[in-house]
Order: sequence, then C-alpha cells, then structure tokens
Amino acid sequence: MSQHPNNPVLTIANLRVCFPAKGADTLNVIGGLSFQVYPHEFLSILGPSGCGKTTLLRVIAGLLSPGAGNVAFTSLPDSSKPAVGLVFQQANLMPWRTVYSNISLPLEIAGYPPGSYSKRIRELIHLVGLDGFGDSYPRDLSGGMLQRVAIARALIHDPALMLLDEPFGSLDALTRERMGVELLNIWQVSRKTVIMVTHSISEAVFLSDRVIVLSPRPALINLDLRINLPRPRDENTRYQPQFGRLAKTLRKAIVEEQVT
Amino acid sequence: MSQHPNNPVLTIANLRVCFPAKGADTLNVIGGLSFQVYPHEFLSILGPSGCGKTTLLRVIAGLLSPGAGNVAFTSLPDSSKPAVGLVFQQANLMPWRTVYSNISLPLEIAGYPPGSYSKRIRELIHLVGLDGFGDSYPRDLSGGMLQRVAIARALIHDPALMLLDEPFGSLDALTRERMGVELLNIWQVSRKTVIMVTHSISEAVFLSDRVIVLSPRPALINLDLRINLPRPRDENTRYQPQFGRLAKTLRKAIVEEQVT
Amino acid sequence: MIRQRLINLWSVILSLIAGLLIWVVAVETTGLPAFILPSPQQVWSRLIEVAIDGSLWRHIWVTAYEIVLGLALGAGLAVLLGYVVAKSRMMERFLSPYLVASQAIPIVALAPLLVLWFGPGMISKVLICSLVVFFPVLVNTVVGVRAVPEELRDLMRTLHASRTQNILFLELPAALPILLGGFRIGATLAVIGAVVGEFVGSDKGLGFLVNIARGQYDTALVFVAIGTLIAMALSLYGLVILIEKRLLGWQTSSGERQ
Amino acid sequence: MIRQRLINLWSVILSLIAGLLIWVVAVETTGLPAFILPSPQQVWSRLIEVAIDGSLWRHIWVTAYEIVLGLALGAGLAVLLGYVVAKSRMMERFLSPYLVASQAIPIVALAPLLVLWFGPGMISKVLICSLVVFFPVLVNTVVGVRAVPEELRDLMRTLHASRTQNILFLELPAALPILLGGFRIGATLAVIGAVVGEFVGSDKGLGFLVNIARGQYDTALVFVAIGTLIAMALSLYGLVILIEKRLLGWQTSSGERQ
Amino acid sequence: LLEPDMTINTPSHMEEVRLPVGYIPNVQFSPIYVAMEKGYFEEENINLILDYSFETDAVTLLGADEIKFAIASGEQILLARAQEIPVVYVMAWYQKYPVAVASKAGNGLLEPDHLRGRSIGLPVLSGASYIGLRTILQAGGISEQDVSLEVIGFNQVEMLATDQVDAVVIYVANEPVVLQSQGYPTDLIRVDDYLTLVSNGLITNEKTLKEDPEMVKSMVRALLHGIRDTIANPDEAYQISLRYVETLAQSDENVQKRVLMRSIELWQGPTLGFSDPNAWENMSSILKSMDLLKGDVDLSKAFTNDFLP
Ligand SMILES: Nc1ncnc2c1ncn2[C@@H]1O[C@H](COP(=O)(O)OP(=O)(O)OP(=O)(O)O)[C@@H](O)[C@H]1O
Ligand SMILES: Nc1ncnc2c1ncn2[C@@H]1O[C@H](COP(=O)(O)OP(=O)(O)OP(=O)(O)O)[C@@H](O)[C@H]1O
Ligand SMILES: [Mg+2]
Ligand SMILES: [Mg+2]
Repeated sequence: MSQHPNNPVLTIANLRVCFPAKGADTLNVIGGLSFQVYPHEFLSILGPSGCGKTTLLRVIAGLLSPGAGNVAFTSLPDSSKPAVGLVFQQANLMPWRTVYSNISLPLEIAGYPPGSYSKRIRELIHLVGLDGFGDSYPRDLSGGMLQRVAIARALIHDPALMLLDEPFGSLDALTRERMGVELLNIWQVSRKTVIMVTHSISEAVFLSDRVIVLSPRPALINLDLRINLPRPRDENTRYQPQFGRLAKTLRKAIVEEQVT
Repeated sequence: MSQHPNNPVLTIANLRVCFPAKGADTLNVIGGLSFQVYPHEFLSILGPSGCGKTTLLRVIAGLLSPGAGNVAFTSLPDSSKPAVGLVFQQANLMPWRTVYSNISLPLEIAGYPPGSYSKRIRELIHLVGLDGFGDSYPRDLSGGMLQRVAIARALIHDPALMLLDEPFGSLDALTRERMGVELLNIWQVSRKTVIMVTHSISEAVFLSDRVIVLSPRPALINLDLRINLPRPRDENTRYQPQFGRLAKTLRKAIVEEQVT
Repeated sequence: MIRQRLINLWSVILSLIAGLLIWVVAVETTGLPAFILPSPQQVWSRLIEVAIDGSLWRHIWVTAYEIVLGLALGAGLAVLLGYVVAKSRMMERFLSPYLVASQAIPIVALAPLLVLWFGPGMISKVLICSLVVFFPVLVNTVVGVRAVPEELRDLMRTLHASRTQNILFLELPAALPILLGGFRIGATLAVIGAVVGEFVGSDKGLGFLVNIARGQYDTALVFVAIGTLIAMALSLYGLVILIEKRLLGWQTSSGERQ
Repeated sequence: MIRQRLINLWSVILSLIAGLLIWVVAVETTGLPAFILPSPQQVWSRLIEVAIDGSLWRHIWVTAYEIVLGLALGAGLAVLLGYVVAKSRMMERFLSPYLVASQAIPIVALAPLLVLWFGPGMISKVLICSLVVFFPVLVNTVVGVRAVPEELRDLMRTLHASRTQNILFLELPAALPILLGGFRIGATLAVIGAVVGEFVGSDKGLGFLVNIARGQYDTALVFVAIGTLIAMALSLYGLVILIEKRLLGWQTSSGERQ
Repeated sequence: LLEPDMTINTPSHMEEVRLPVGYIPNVQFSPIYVAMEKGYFEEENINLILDYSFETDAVTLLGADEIKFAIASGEQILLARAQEIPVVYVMAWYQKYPVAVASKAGNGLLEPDHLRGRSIGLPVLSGASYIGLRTILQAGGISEQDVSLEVIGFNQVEMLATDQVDAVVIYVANEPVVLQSQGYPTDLIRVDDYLTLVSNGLITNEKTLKEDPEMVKSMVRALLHGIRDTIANPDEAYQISLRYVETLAQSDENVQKRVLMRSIELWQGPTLGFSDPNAWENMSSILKSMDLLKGDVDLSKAFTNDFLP
C-alpha cells in the first residue's frame, strides 16, 4: 500500500453509498471504501463500467451525501469543502454560452473582472486545439470538441482538487495523448491534487502517482498501486520496462476481478 | 485500395459538407470524399477529433444533406434509404422510457406486437450486462451503462446497415473488448454492413475488414487499409504478428497526418 | 410513499386552516358588516341551505358541464393548432396575428357578441370558455414541441418513424412537461371563461348564481358560489397535477425519490 | 437574413389582406346593418376621426400605461413567487391552493370589488391587469425552473456559485424559453386585464371607449377601439418574440440558421 | 414649525363627493352635467366626482359608508335593506319606471297578454329590466312559463333587429330611439302604464342622513336644479353634455337628442324628485311575488321626501 510523507489531504473512511432500486431493494454501489489522498498526488481510478466511479467522484465533490462513512478534507484548516474542478463524464456545457464563455464561467463565478482573463482563455482554447471556435455554441461542436471545452473549463481556475471523470473518453488516440501531456504539464507546474477516472490503463500509468482498481459493484479496492516512474515523464517513459510491468499488474487486477 | 467481388452497397462520390461559420466564412468539414462500401463489410473509420466523422455518418444516415457530391445506396432495388441502426456518440436515450422500453423502441416503430419481443430484449439486456436494470430510467444509469443500452437498441432490430459512432467510448477496457466480441458474433451471424467510428486502433483492426483513416478537417481519405486477418477472430488474433503490423501502419498514418 | 402522501395532505389542511384563521381574524378586527365580509359561519350555513334545497348542485352541474366541454374543445384545438404552428414557421407567420388577435379581443367585449351569434344557451358559454383556454395551451404546445431535442428527432428519423409515431413516441412525451404546464393554466382559466359567459347572459350556472346573489346583496351566497368555483378550479388543477405525477415520474431520479 | 425578414414581412401583410378580404365578403354577403357589422371603410373613417381629434391617443396612452404597469407588477411578482414555489415543494404545497384560488375567483366578479377598494383610478386597473398576468407567468416559471438540468446544477455547486449566481448564470438562461412562453401569454392577457378593469368602472382608456361606443351604438367606433387593443396586444406579443429571437439564438444551430 | 396663517382658512370649504351613477357616460345624465357646468354643486360647497362603476357595488359601498351618495334604481334599496344595508332613497331621478317591452312595429305586440308564447330577450335575470318584465307579465296574467325567456346580455337592439327574439326588455329612453334611427320602428309596452313603481333615484345612507342632513339637502337641491334646467332648455343641456360625454359630438345628433327628450319625459312629474309611497308598496309586493324579498321591509325607512326643497 502507498505511503506518503505528508498528511493526507482527503480521507475517505468506510464509505458506503446505495441507491433505492425497484421494490424494497437497494442497489449497493459503494460498499465500505477507505483510502487517503495526499497533497499534490495524481491518483487514477480504474474499474468496470457501472461499478461506482462516478458516484465516488460525486461524493467527493459534495454532490451526493454518502449513506455511511466519512469524506474529510483533512489538510484544510477549516474542514470546509474546497473548490473542486470537476470534469463530468458528459461534457455538461451550458448550451446558451459560447465556447469562450463556457470556459470563462468559473472565473465569472469567482468574481474576476471580465477583462482580466481573456488572454488566458485564448491560450487555453489554443491548448485544447479549438482555435477559431471561441464563438461557437456547443451544439455546433463535435463530441470530442465538447469534451475539450469541458477540460479547458476545469483548468481555467486553479482549484486545489481536480476531479476528472473520463476526461479523454471521446478523444482520438493522438489528441488524447496530447491532452494527457498537457494535463501533466499543468499539474507539474501547479501541483494540484488530481483524482482521475479513466478506462485506459496506459494513460493511468503514464499520468499517475498511484492507481486504484475498483471491483465491480459494490465497489471495493482491489489494488492500490504506487506508480514509481520518475518524473518528469515524456514519450520515452512509455517504453521503459517498468511501464510495461506496471500496466501488466493493473491489467491482471482488472481481469481477475471481472472473472471471479 | 480495397477490392471486392460484389457491387458496392453504398457509393460515396466526391462528398462535400460545410457549415456556416461566423461572418461570411464557412467551415469545410468534408472536402471531396469518395469511397465505396461493400455488402457485409465491416468498415472502421479513424480520424482526429473534429475532423468530420460524425458528420459523415449523419450524411450516410440521411440526417444531413450534403453540400455537394453523392451518397447512393447502389445495391438496393429501389434507391430508397434503407433502415439504419445508428448508435450515436452520446447515448441519446429517451429519458421517459425505461431501459427495456428504450431498447424496444425500434421494434415498436417497426410495428411488432408488444408481446412478441420481450424474450429477445431480455437476452440483449443480459448480453450488454444490464440484468436487473430493465426497469431503470436512464438518469439512474452510469455513463457506460447508457452506452450499452444504446448498443442494445441498435442491435434489436435487424437493420441492413449499422452506423456506430464510437459505440464503446465510455466503456472500460474489458467491457469494451467483451462488447466488441459480441458485436463481432452478431455480425458474423447476420452479416450486416457495419460502418464504425472508433478511436481505438486495436479495436479497429480486431473488428474490421477495412479501415479508413481520415485527415483533419476538411476530411479526406489518408489511408484505406484492408485488414486481411482470417475470420472468425478471437483473443488470439490480437497476438498474431500481422495484427501488430496493421496497427503500426494505421498509427503511422494517423501520426503523419497530424504532424503535417 | 404513504408517508409522503400524508405529509401532502397535512400541508394542504394546514394551509386551509391558515386561510380560515385569517378570514376569522379579518372579520373580527375590521368589523366590516356582513354584507361586505360575512363570517365563515354565515357562509357555511348559507352553503348548507343551498346544498340541501338542491339549487347549488344544479348550478354546479351546468357550470361543470360548460367547463369540461370548453376545456376539451379549447385545449384540443390549441394542441392541434399549436402543433401545426410549432412545425411550420410559415404557418406560424400566417396564423400568429390571428391567434394573438383572437386573444387580444377583450373576452368581455366578445362575450356579448358570442351570445348574439350562438344564442344564449350552452354553446356560447362553451365557446367563451374554450376561447379563454385556447391561447395558453397553444403557446405551451409550441414551446414544448420546439423544445424536443434534435438528437432524438434524428433517432426517430433513422428508425423511419411515421408522422404519427413521431408524435406518439417522441413529441408528446418530450413536450409533456411544458404542455401540462399549459393545461394547468388552462384549467383555471376555463373556470373563469365559463363564469364570464354566464355573467354576460344566462339563467343558470355558478356565474349566474354569483350575479343573482350580488343583485340581492346576499354576500354570503356570493361567497358560497365563488368558493364553489374555487373548489372546482382547485380540483381541475389537482387533476392536472395528478396526471403530471403519473406521467412525469421519470423526471425525478430514484435517488431523489427516496 | 434580409431576405428572411422580407419574407416575414410579406407573410404578415398577406395574412392581413386575407383577413380584410374575409371581412369585406362577410359585410357583403350577410347584409347585416352597420350597427351590427360595419364595413372596413366605415371603421377606417371613424378611426381617422378619433385619431385626428386626439381622443384615441389619449385613451391609448391610459390603457398602455395600465398595461405596462400591470404587466411589470404581475409578471415580476409571478417570477419571484414562481421561483420560490419551484425551489421548495413545501412552499408549493402551502401556497398552491391560494395561488390557484386567486385565479379561480372570476376576475369579472373580483374587478368591481377592486374598483371599490382601490377607487376607480389607475390603481385598480393595474391590479386587475397584474392579477390576470400573474398565473400564466407563475406556472411557466415553475415549469421552467424545474426543467433546469440537474447536471448543470451540479456544475454550479462544484464551482461554489452563490444563490444569485445560480439564478443569473444558470436558472434564468435555462428557464428562459419556457419563461418567455409565459410572457407571451401574459402579454396578451395584460391587455384583457386592463380592459376588464376599464369596463367595470372608469372614464378613460380603450375599454371605456368600447363601452361608451357600445352605449351609443357606434359600432364602427367599437371596432376602432377593439382594433387598437388588438394592435396593442400584437405589438406586445411581437416584443416578446423579438426578445426571444435575441436571447434564444443559441437554440438553433448555425447549420439550421443558414 | 406651524405657521398660524397656514391653518385651514379657505373661504369656501369644499366637500368632495363621489357619485356613482351605475352606467357609462351618457346623455341621460345631462342634468348632472348641467349642474356641474353651471356650478350648482359648487354653490352648495360640493366638489362632485362622477363615478361610472356598477350599481350593486355602489350600494354596498354606500352601506359601508365608504361613499355618501349614489344613484341606483328603486328595487335595489329594498333588496339592500332586506340584507340590512342601511341605505335610504332621498330623491327620485326618474318619475316613471323607465322599462318597457319593445317589439318591431306591426307585429301587434301592444298589450301584455300579446306576449303569450313569444320569445322575449332580456339582459340579465335581475335588476330593473327583470322586475319590469315581471310586472308586465303579471299585468297580462301571464306566468314566466307562458313565454320563452332568453337571457341575452346587453344585446337587445341587435337581437331584435335580426329577429332572433320577438321582443326585448329595454330602457324606454334609449333602445327604441336607436332602433327607430336604424329603420326599425318599435311598439312599446311600458311598465309605467300598468303599475307605478319606484325608479332610479338618489340614495344615501342612514349615517349621512343623521349626521349631515344639510349635505343631503345640498345634493338634492343641486341635482333638481340641474333637472329643472335640462327640462327647461334641452338644447343647452345637450350642448353641455357634449363636453362631458366623449364621442357624443360624433354620434348622430338626432338620435342622442331624442334620447334626451325621452329622458325628460321620465324626469317630469307633478313634483320633481318626489317618490310616490304607492310606488314603494307596489315595488315591495312585486319583489315579494318574485320571491326576491322574503320578509317585510319597513318602507318608511327606505325612502323619504323630506329633503326635497
Ligand atoms: N450543426 C453544426 N453546425 C456547425 N458546425 C458543425 C455542426 N456540426 C458539426 N460541426 C462542425 O463540424 C466539424 C466536424 O464535426 P464532427 O462532429 O463530424 O466531428 P467528429 O469527427 O465526429 O469529431 P469527434 O471525434 O470529436 O466526435 C466540427 O468542427 C464541428 O464544429
Ligand atoms: N441517481 C441514481 N439513482 C439510482 N441509481 C444510480 C444513480 N446514479 C447511479 N446509479 C447506479 O449506481 C451504479 C454506479 O454508477 P456510476 O455512475 O457511479 O458508475 P461508473 O463507475 O461511473 O460507471 P461508468 O464507467 O459506466 O461511468 C450504477 O449501477 C447506476 O445504475
Ligand atoms: Mg461514470
Ligand atoms: Mg463525433
């Protein structure tokens, strides 16, 4: 199991979530999950479809109150919830706002004066490869473009904690890798804490400090793997033997759980 | 370029699509695309995000009329549009229908009596791993589960032509592979014509007879590659050297186009 | 579920009790004479009187009949025309001025004319009623049909759905929340419509009862009649809400339904 | 764009011509006397008369003033209360009966009382007008706010948006299509409301003009007054449509906007 | 900082009086316009504000002492008093009951019993026109079942002109004149020819009567002065009315003048403003026979002629 010099920034203890199902049944989605997240950590979560990953992120973001257990932001002086940057599984843009003003939303809400951030937004639009689409409305964008807008929106303000729910799900392999590298750059500079749900094992290994593999519903930790690849990482990292070994370990954990 | 004994089922000739952009500009999305699709062919389309893949599928499905060029269903006696099974990039379910009745929608529209298909639907629900969720509403499902419902809905009626727009985009690696195998099984039995947009090179190689790689906007064919792997294919196919070679060729075509 | 219903019932009862209290207090403190503000007891005993001698039921029956017919006619036509307008910008441009005009003609000015044209019987009241109901339902039909997601339309197109199937399987359920909003408005307006019709010229119905009681300075009876009208409007409204609950269950996730 | 506008204009003009034709034919074929159905020419010359002597403008001004104030008051309150009701099931259960009741009280029965309580001046008309506008706007506010996607609410929550920001950045724009539908209904009803108020007791305004013209069997003038009212309702309605076009451009993709 | 000079020291202290007349501005109110125009109210220190709202509301308002005066028709006083609304009739406006049944001339509906089996349109099933109709029916020994009553709203002219009914209940001063001018001469069966009933008049409430009888006298004086002047000089009255009744100038002068002349016939009587005790008895019994009045109303409290000059 992972160890860390600092105190955890987030402690999840014995978390349980269930939803009412038909009749008197309930659907146990998360069944007694405990783990800690440390400052500046990049944590990835892998798990089968429908196992409760999105639910877990929603609980952490404070959008859903858990049935039992505890989610505590331990490192914050007041135990108030920090501002989180959440990239939803569906892009979740406001259809009445252009790309530009969808991205600027977090800043508007934070109360920045409108003039102060236009350069930064232009940069981000460029970063996610949407030059020339700043004034387009979401319904005129492709699926992948929507997702990139959502990523830009999460990057624009500087939340202490970023929660990413399959942020690169509808991107092609290359754009996906490029976005991953960009995310890594941003993370290396700002050292946010990141929790990312992904379905790509290699992406998880490439980006993370640590990967958690969840079991099928009810979600429990199947494997908690430290990714001890040196940083900064680049394309060459993918070809190190250690990379392959870690990927294999993860794949094994995933396959095992699905078979049993 | 690919050759085929039969006459093409679908001929696309010099297709152009453009959307109006800000001002007097137009956005050239597809710029003079020509290819043919043959009966019972499994064709995959790869290409960078925003290059026009979804637009292409929409034109083929008859949801969008092209700016110029021709889309002809050549093998049909009358040149009317055939019924197509389209899996959209977003699951696109009816929020007021349960999983069961979202899947049954195509049959209801085709006029089958309600009693006649319940067994088949139960089977499909099982196939996509949603046992027990037949009576759930879409908003109570996870992202991947929604997509699986959409896949089931496309499989339920027997359309001559299936158009799949990243059908496995939000599925975890394992579910994704399992769904791919199921799709292959169904295809091998019914021998539909399938056009699938995907971002996974290995998926494209594993499933297809032929893969087309599109260039960035305006979309043009960069590579039209015949996948001459023997059928039926199974897990072992992935480990044949030919598989690796084909994947590499595709990757090269994609990287090249993005760099230039 | 049952507990939820009990809470529902309680809050309605509470709300009624609150209203009654305010009334009693108003009677006591303002000291207004009974012919301006009768007390609950006076109104109650007047209610019992007309309920027992049967005249109340006769009037209720007439008005209810007008309302139901007017609502059916007005809402039916509105949904039909609203659908046409929503689907065709051309039709919208051509019809809108008349549709809006039909609403802008003060119903109070039009009502006498309708009585003139269609006679003083049931028909003119039903027409007035449906005229009043018409517009809100129409507007909400248009807004509702226009709000149907384009992607679902695409889906139906790929399935080669017929026009009828498009309506039944897509447009109706998708537009339903907004459409039912129109019905909510229409339901209460229908009551007003019937009353306006009866005011203008009639010899039965609750509107007539209001009129006649006012003419005789029988304020308690006026209250009885208006109270009955309110009760009718509330039941109609409640009916729409009930239908909403039935048909729009999918709007709330089971997580919230807890 | 310009071509589109021209087509718009043409279809409205065409529609007006069609209406005029029907009128002329009706006059010719039915042979009704002028005090029942005046001809377009008669109405036109009457219009010119009252326009020149200035009395028409005076009445228009009064009614327009009442409408604008009534609309602002009624719609404003409705949006506020509608928001409260939409956000709290508790409030909804408690307030609904009264809100519906306030609508079910036949305005025609209530109007005289309002005139009685608030005097025959402007206030009572504005109140009647706002009472009529209130409900449709309220219902559509509720429906609109309830239709705000839950996922976007989640987004705002993660951004720690304040209540005001939630309203300004999310709920208002998301509910706008349905809200504006309510305004469409409200706009035409406002005209009716003002007229009812003027019918019941007043010595100016277009409703009064209708009344007095009827009293003198000056049917041409009745038509002028009602025509003016229709024109006012149409302009108000057109204004709402214009606002819709402005604010709801995002609803149509640029592909369709071609 | 009260300045002693600024105290209420206006020479003529004007009392503001709102007078609901129960109908829209009309040449029938020309006596009031005359009195206003000639300053008869000002002479009595009354600042008159005309109010054109509905009749029943005015009576209620008066009962609650929200206003001091109103013009209302006679039966309203009895109906109101039966509900313990303390209003009192102090001056007759019309001397003759203004209601009649009108039919197209030549159809031979000249006597009450000619109405048997005919369709009769009346605006509402209450108020003066209903009472008038019932009086005529009673005079002819006809019951309500022997005719077909149609409640048609205020559409009598249109309904009769287009033959949708055989006869209509109307105000004698108004509709027959209009019908005549449109080419439909009418035969009238006047209520007043069969029974004397109380018609419209000035009413006040008991409180005002007790506390401010001088003001009641003032009102009566000013109104009667107006009526007298109108009777004496109809042309002048008409000219004055033009200033008060909008659009009157544009309507057919012949018609409106005839309306005025017909009204004058109704105002005239042996003593202007006098209300006949017999008329009250008759009204009371007709209301009782119509079941509109359940118990007895003390007629002596319902009206008074004591305030006539
Ligand atoms: N209705 C529309 N109006 C205007 N532009 C549009 C419209 N639909 C798509 N586009 C533009 O066309 C281009 C191609 O879109 P398309 O959805 O076909 O991309 P895609 O290849 O499917 O991308 P992705 O992999 O991200 O889904 C994009 O730049 C998009 O902005
Ligand atoms: N609001 C809800 N009401 C009822 N059940 C729900 C609700 N939200 C989620 N669920 C159920 O909880 C389970 C986990 O959902 P969740 O969205 O967390 O899965 P996930 O791990 O994100 O899956 P995916 O990879 O497919 O997105 C699913 O079975 C889903 O049906
Ligand atoms: Mg998920
Ligand atoms: Mg796409």
